[in-house]
Amino acid sequence: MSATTTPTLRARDYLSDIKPIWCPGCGHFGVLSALTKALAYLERPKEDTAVISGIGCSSRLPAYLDCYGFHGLHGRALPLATGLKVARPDLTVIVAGGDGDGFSIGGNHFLHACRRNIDLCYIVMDNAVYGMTKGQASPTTPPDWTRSPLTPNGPGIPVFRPAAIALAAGAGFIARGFSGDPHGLSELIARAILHPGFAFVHVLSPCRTFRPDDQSDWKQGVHPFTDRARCDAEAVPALRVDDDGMGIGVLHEADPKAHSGPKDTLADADRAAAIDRIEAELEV
Amino acid sequence: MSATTTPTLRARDYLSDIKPIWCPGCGHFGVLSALTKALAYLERPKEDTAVISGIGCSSRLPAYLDCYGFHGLHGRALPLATGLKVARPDLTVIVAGGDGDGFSIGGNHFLHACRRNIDLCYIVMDNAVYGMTKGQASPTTPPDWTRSPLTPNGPGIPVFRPAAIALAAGAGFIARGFSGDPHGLSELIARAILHPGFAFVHVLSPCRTFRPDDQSDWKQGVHPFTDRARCDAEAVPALRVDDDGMGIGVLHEADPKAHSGPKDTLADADRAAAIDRIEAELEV
Amino acid sequence: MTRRTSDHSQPITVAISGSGGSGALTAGSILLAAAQRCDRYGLMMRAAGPQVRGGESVAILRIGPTPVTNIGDRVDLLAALDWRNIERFVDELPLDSDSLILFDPDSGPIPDLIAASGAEQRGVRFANQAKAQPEGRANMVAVGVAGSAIGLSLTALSEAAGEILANKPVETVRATQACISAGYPKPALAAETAPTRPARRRWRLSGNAAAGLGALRAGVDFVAAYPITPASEMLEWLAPQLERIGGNLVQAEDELAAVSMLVGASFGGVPALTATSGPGLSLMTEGIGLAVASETPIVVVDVARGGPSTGLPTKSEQADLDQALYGLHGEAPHLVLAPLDVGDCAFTTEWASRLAERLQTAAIVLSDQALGQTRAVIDPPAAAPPVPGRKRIDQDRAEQAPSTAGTAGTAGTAGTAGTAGTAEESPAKTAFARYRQSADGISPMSIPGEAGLTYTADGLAHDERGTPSSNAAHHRAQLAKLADKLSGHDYGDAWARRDRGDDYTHRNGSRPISLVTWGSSWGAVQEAAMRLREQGVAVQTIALRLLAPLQHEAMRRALADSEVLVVEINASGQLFRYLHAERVLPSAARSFARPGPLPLRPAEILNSVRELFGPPELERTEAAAISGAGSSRRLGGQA
Amino acid sequence: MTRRTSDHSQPITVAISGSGGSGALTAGSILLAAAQRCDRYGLMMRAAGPQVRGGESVAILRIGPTPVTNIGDRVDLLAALDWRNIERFVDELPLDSDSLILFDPDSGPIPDLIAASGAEQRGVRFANQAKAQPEGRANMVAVGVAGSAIGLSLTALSEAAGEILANKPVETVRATQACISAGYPKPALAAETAPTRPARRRWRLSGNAAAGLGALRAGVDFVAAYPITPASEMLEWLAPQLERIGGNLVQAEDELAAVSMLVGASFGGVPALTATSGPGLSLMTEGIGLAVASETPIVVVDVARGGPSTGLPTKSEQADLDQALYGLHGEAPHLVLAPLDVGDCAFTTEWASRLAERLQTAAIVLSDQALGQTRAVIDPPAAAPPVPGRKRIDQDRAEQAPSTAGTAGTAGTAGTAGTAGTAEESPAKTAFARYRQSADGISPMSIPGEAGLTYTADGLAHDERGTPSSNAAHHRAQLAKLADKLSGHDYGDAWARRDRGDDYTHRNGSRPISLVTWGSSWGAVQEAAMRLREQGVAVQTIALRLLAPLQHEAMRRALADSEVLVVEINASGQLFRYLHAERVLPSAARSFARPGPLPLRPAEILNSVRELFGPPELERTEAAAISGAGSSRRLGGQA
Ligand SMILES: Cc1ncc(C[n+]2csc(CCOP(=O)(O)OP(=O)(O)O)c2C)c(N)n1
Ligand SMILES: Cc1ncc(C[n+]2csc(CCOP(=O)(O)OP(=O)(O)O)c2C)c(N)n1
Ligand code: SF4
Ligand code: SF4
Ligand SMILES: [Mg+2]
Ligand SMILES: [Mg+2]
Repeated sequence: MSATTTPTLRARDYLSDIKPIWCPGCGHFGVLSALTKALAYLERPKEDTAVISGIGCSSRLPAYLDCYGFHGLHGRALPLATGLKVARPDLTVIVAGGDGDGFSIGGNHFLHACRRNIDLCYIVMDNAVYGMTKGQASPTTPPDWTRSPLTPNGPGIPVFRPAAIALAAGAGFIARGFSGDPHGLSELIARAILHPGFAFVHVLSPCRTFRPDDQSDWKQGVHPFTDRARCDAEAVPALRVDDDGMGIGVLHEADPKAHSGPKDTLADADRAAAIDRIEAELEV
Repeated sequence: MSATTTPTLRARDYLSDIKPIWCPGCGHFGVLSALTKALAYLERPKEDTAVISGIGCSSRLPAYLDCYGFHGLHGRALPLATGLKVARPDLTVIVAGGDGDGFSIGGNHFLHACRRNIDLCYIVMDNAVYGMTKGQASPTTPPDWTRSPLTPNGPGIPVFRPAAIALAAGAGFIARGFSGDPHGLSELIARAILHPGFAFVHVLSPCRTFRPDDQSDWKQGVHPFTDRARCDAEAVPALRVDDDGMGIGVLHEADPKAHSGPKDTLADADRAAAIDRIEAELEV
Repeated sequence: MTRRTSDHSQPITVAISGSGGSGALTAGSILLAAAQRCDRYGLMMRAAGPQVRGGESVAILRIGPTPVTNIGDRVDLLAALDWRNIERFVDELPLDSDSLILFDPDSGPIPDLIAASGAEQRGVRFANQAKAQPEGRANMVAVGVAGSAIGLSLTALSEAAGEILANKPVETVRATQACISAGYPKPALAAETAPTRPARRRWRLSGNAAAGLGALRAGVDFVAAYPITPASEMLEWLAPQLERIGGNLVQAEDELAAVSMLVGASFGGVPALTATSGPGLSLMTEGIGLAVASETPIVVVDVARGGPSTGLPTKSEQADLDQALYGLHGEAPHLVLAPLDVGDCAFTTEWASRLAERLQTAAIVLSDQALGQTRAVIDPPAAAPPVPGRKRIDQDRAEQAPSTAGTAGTAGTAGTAGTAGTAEESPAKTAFARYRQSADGISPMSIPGEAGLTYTADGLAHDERGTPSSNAAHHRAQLAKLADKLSGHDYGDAWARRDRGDDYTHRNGSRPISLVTWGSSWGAVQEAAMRLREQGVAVQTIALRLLAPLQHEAMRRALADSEVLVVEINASGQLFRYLHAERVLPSAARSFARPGPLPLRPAEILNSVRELFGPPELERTEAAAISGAGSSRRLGGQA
Repeated sequence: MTRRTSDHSQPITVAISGSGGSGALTAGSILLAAAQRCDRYGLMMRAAGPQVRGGESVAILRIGPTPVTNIGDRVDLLAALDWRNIERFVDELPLDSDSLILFDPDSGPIPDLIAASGAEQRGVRFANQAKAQPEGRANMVAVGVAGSAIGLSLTALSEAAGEILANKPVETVRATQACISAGYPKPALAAETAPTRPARRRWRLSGNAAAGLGALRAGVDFVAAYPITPASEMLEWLAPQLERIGGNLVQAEDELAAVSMLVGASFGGVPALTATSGPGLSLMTEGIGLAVASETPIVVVDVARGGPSTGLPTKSEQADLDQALYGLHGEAPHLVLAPLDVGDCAFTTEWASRLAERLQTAAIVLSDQALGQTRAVIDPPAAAPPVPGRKRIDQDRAEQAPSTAGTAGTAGTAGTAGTAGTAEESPAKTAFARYRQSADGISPMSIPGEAGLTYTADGLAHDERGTPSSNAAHHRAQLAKLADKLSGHDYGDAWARRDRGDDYTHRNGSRPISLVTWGSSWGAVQEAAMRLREQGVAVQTIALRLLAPLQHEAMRRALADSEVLVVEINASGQLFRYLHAERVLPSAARSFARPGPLPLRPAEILNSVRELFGPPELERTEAAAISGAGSSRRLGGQA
């Protein structure tokens, strides 16, 4: 379906003319920039790329790109993208959202997308808070964070570990990036897009407004991830026990198993003939 | 709230007079029996015990017990039980259901119940199939199982690994049992009930009708689980990579952290006074 | 032979009952397959006890020489293989003194509850006769006896057994055929053993399969769903067929995922459908609302069961109409349709899918257990009326070109976001106005892969480009468009199935009667109407296939100057309330509404008509004595 | 000073606008707090641009000597700190030639869109005056100017600033007070600087807080919820208060979990409530249906926003009524209530919670953004009428004892499952009949911990013990009980707030007018009614607080012999349709329904009344010229 010859696009050609509603200094700007870089690097035609999201500050991203996009329901970006990719395997489908969207309300789809291994690139812009709804705790918020009146004593629950869950659920590609390093991040995103199967990119993307300290804490804290997660298809996988949640890089990459290519779609006439055969079987 | 002196109860005293609708030979009978044994062993008063379930053959269990019970919604047993336990910390709350109920539609609540670590005992009767809806593939069904017309080529997805997910999500107690060994199973259930916090018991409980081979395969295949899962609160946990899904026993048991005991409930008069104070603050 | 079983010019209702493992349902399936071979029409319902598998069960068939639309008022012939737990089925087995009971005297005496009907009783030693055959089974002897009683040929029964047992070893099939033959009265006439070939093309399928077929006919190539009774068979029928035509079925982790998967596939240009039942429909409402707001076509088939909550998973009720019409938050106009019989499941699902595509909206198709799980022998269902497909950019351009001057609201296709600053973000330069206001309310829809037409679909209130906006004018324009594109479409005649008989006029000064209904109730209503006409009553039936948008004017015209009775199977009269809300009913209209799970019987409607409008000449038609259907709540017009 | 701003006997509407960081909202909060100190009434709404945080915003207040029920027709005084993106707010800032604009000449000329109103313009160098104070801020100078213009004392403004900025360093507070004083016209009279003490007890709170308070008053001790705009503040208000009274709030992983948590807590005997908005309500419908079917009390507060789908998260609309009434699958009768003003959020939420407990059902409370996020100074809301608590076993026994003979349907408390074989499983021996049929439809409810009263609650159709059953009689009995217990309850007078004025009669041969409304529209409706009465029109208002079950007879009586206009803020006239569905409206009733997101203004209703019923003496009331509210859709009675 893609146009015959596309002129080479620069990163900014992937941007739409719509101005983000994000607060100044929001980490999500870095993700937007990294994504456009990755698309330009991979020379993906804009019209063959679809960016699907849920609801949240992070999930506003699709409209800021000049690709096809869908700003869907809170927590349901992955299934929407799954439907699109299964129906249209020719497209590059990128899924984007927040930690609330992906790990709280969307947790089940995250689990099952990892298992189902459809060829999607899933970028979670984790700011350890619900930005859009004005600063409640998310699954990745530390248990002792008391700044939300909804949880005045802090959420009190150990943080959700996205990479560990993804690994246990069977994801074939797991990376962690930092929005403060859009260059490194764009490389991770590009590799995730190229990975034939479900690829998860966990991005530390600070919320300037509701978690103002993360920006500098994370800038200080991130470091390259050195060892790879072990994954044995027959057994239970393990991330190295020294993953401290700040290791940046590709954490796990499974043998890219040959994906069953797109199904042959039938020509209209063949489809009609197939239906005739089905109907004939209803007779004696 | 429990009665003053309860006479010692035998396992069968925990059974109601309602006859299970299960097929002859269904694995769930073994779980029912193991649960009554565990309750009798622990001498839990029937009226202080609540058994909460979702929907499925397995989820029919509560009515077969003479405890309090709730046969709720498909996939939502854990949140219902969470509400009950938070509101009524004095009760012993047991949650029961199937692999479809717990790992497919209920997957998100499973993740978050493991994290939230409320003192529940969650028994999943895993028969690797949707029994109640007549034999579709569940998350634990092998990818090449072609006996459901809904997935004529088999589900084609690697099985969901409940223990690994529970571990990654932070569950403090993880055990695996076999309904063909109700004695061993009752011991695991008793330990799970005693564990102060969220305790997950994964039970291999064959469906005689839709997966007739499991009964004997599992009887042959189960073996004691020898090594414990490592879990380091600061890092990512790992099950020993040689967990083949058939290891029976306690797979992981975290340090039973002191649970914050039940909150003091206010007497009615104190409550009214507190509300008066709240109202007074609305004035200048 | 009773009067009723010996008269094969009228439909006959036969039931086969037995305990777990007795094979009552297989026997029923063979009878239905044989009926098809004998050029009959028919349908088969089933009921079972609470056991998940293998408990007692009953197959109830009605077979006749003309299309069979409902299960009738009573069981003419009951073949009881044994009596185990038969009391569970008394409500489903209305017997009376004209009925005939064939029972195995070796399995004990007839239970009082059954005997009380006064039906003729005849002992047949099913089990004993079966024993005479190697591997013989009592149920197959019953097939022979019952098959002959309702006029099916021995050859047809044998062939049907061969088909139904095709997966069994050949010896089993032979033994079966021997048993059938043993049960069949000797000597079988030559005609009864001649090879069969139905004179006319006739289909045998369930409503669930028919709905699946309708989806395929409409071009549905993507299905995502989560199993639920009684919708699963529709999905299980579709899965292998989609394989054959190159489509896809995804078994989702839950209904929330399923509905969002549809939205994704459809956004990608592939018509998409799911099937579910009440609890699943509840979980899908948020996703259906997204389809409506983002104008992405999807189809949701609700094979309704009894409610509320988990309710009655294996039984029928028409109680999801409220939710289908009104269950979305915010103002979210969408399509609601209901098939009227097994074959119509194909027609209506096809039509709904085509309309959804054209109108870029969500369609809910309200089937139910009584349609979905009933297997029927029917004439092949007609194709749905043609509906143009999605409005793609070229069609939109063609439409605009000649009429730019005349039509209100036609902005450029590559439009701008309206006056500066009214949209949330900065105005568009050249972007595609995916949600452009147009004369018919339908905007051009690009699909991924089309260059220069990229856009972001959105469930937030948005301007013509899809950019989120909380501007009041944008919101009003969006809401008006969503409503107008539906109400402005010309749905033609298919909105209802209407029958006025030959003589629908005023008579002896009394006004004619309009029986208004929807969905699976149509069958009993139309039979009731037929009988009323035989008794000289002028009556028309109006069975709504298109429930939303309601065809107000057509309805008002159709009902003018008649007594109106609205018939449905739910406790509160949901259609009745809806029609009042839409102000198409005269204030004196009456309601006959009673809950499930029992199938609607024509006699119930006849009795209601007699009570409410009672022309004195109307015979009282007794519902069979043991039917539990009597205590319906009736709502009078009170305004 | 214009006519309107100088007359402090009438309510005055003031707006403060400014770009991100200008502090317009803080200024508004101080004005409201000062009004409370000056023994005034008032309310404050806010609007903001699309930026997640820190974009341009407006605080709109209406302050008056008598209770302020709505935001009025126009802005009397606009204090514009700057003009950045002010065009986004023109719809929210209806100005006319009697309005006064205070603006900072240093921030550029008045934009045309604003100047077009013809309002009086007066330059005040806010920023420049602020600079004179260390740490001074322009918005606080504006507080001084605007505060004095609407008649608030300088002392009150200073004290209010101290309260609102309590968490700031003391120097900031001092600087603020200095700026306020700098803006306040000199010399301030002695009375204006005397310490304040409101003569009467008066509260300042938002509708969300009031709803939270109502929940606490009713005994709610358990809340589970998932954040969503505009309901989050209700939860954020409740969380610390529940800490204080020993209750619990669980932040759930999603709304599906939240609603099931309520069911669990309530099953455990603890009254439970959640708050959400449209998308969350959609996700909760399955769980609400479980509460209904299992007869477990829960309360769901829907703080509605604009729809459909994600819609307009920060704006108001009354478009979730359909879903609240009809959104559950199957027949699932439940309670639907709507608070009528900020204070009534307490009354109605309390009443709803008590009714849910008593009637063992789910209650949906339909608040909306316009109530929830409005802060108001009000008289303390009344307590809800007393309602007996859950029917526990002792009450049930007491009820039964004297009347065993007389009452239909009273089986023994430890009942049996009915006739043998009708329940799914074997009959009960001594088990507790949790769902026993009783005279008032309300069964005894035990709670865990009570010995000898164990039972299993179930969402499947069930018999009196709760044992799943697909028996028709059990199903009918269950449905009838669910409906009857609601319709049989005596709700007293609180079902609506009614006002007939002093002189509600026929006049010059024309019938009086009934304005029927619900929820947040009440405020504008009651002001419209007041003005109509001033113009000599006989008019009554009926604002429904209890929407379901509808009080049919009372409604019919109340509306008898009047012209009826149904007023609401949604596109399709949801209340109007509902009242027709329930057959309480005369067929000539008319509808005034228009979508959000703009607040309803009394003038809109006056104009509609004039157009539809136009007694010639009625003045035409112009809605302010730039208000975008004119294009409402009106549905006439057509039946
Ligand atoms: C069903 C539903 N529930 C709740 C919401 C409200 N809501 C909108 S965004 C959001 C959380 C966003 O957090 P996250 O995904 O982390 O994104 P961020 O804003 O932090 O980037 C919530 C709870 C909603 N829109 N829909
Ligand atoms: C929302 C919803 N979706 C689907 C169903 C249908 N349903 C009932 S039980 C079940 C699966 C049961 O499987 P499992 O939990 O493994 O239990 P089993 O019967 O195998 O013991 C399904 C899909 C339902 N009741 N509700
Ligand atoms: S609230 Fe936080 S996440 Fe949202 S836009 Fe602002 S900085 Fe970014
Ligand atoms: S279908 Fe399977 S799981 Fe269900 S009762 Fe029968 S054997 Fe057990
Ligand atoms: Mg976040
Ligand atoms: Mg299972």
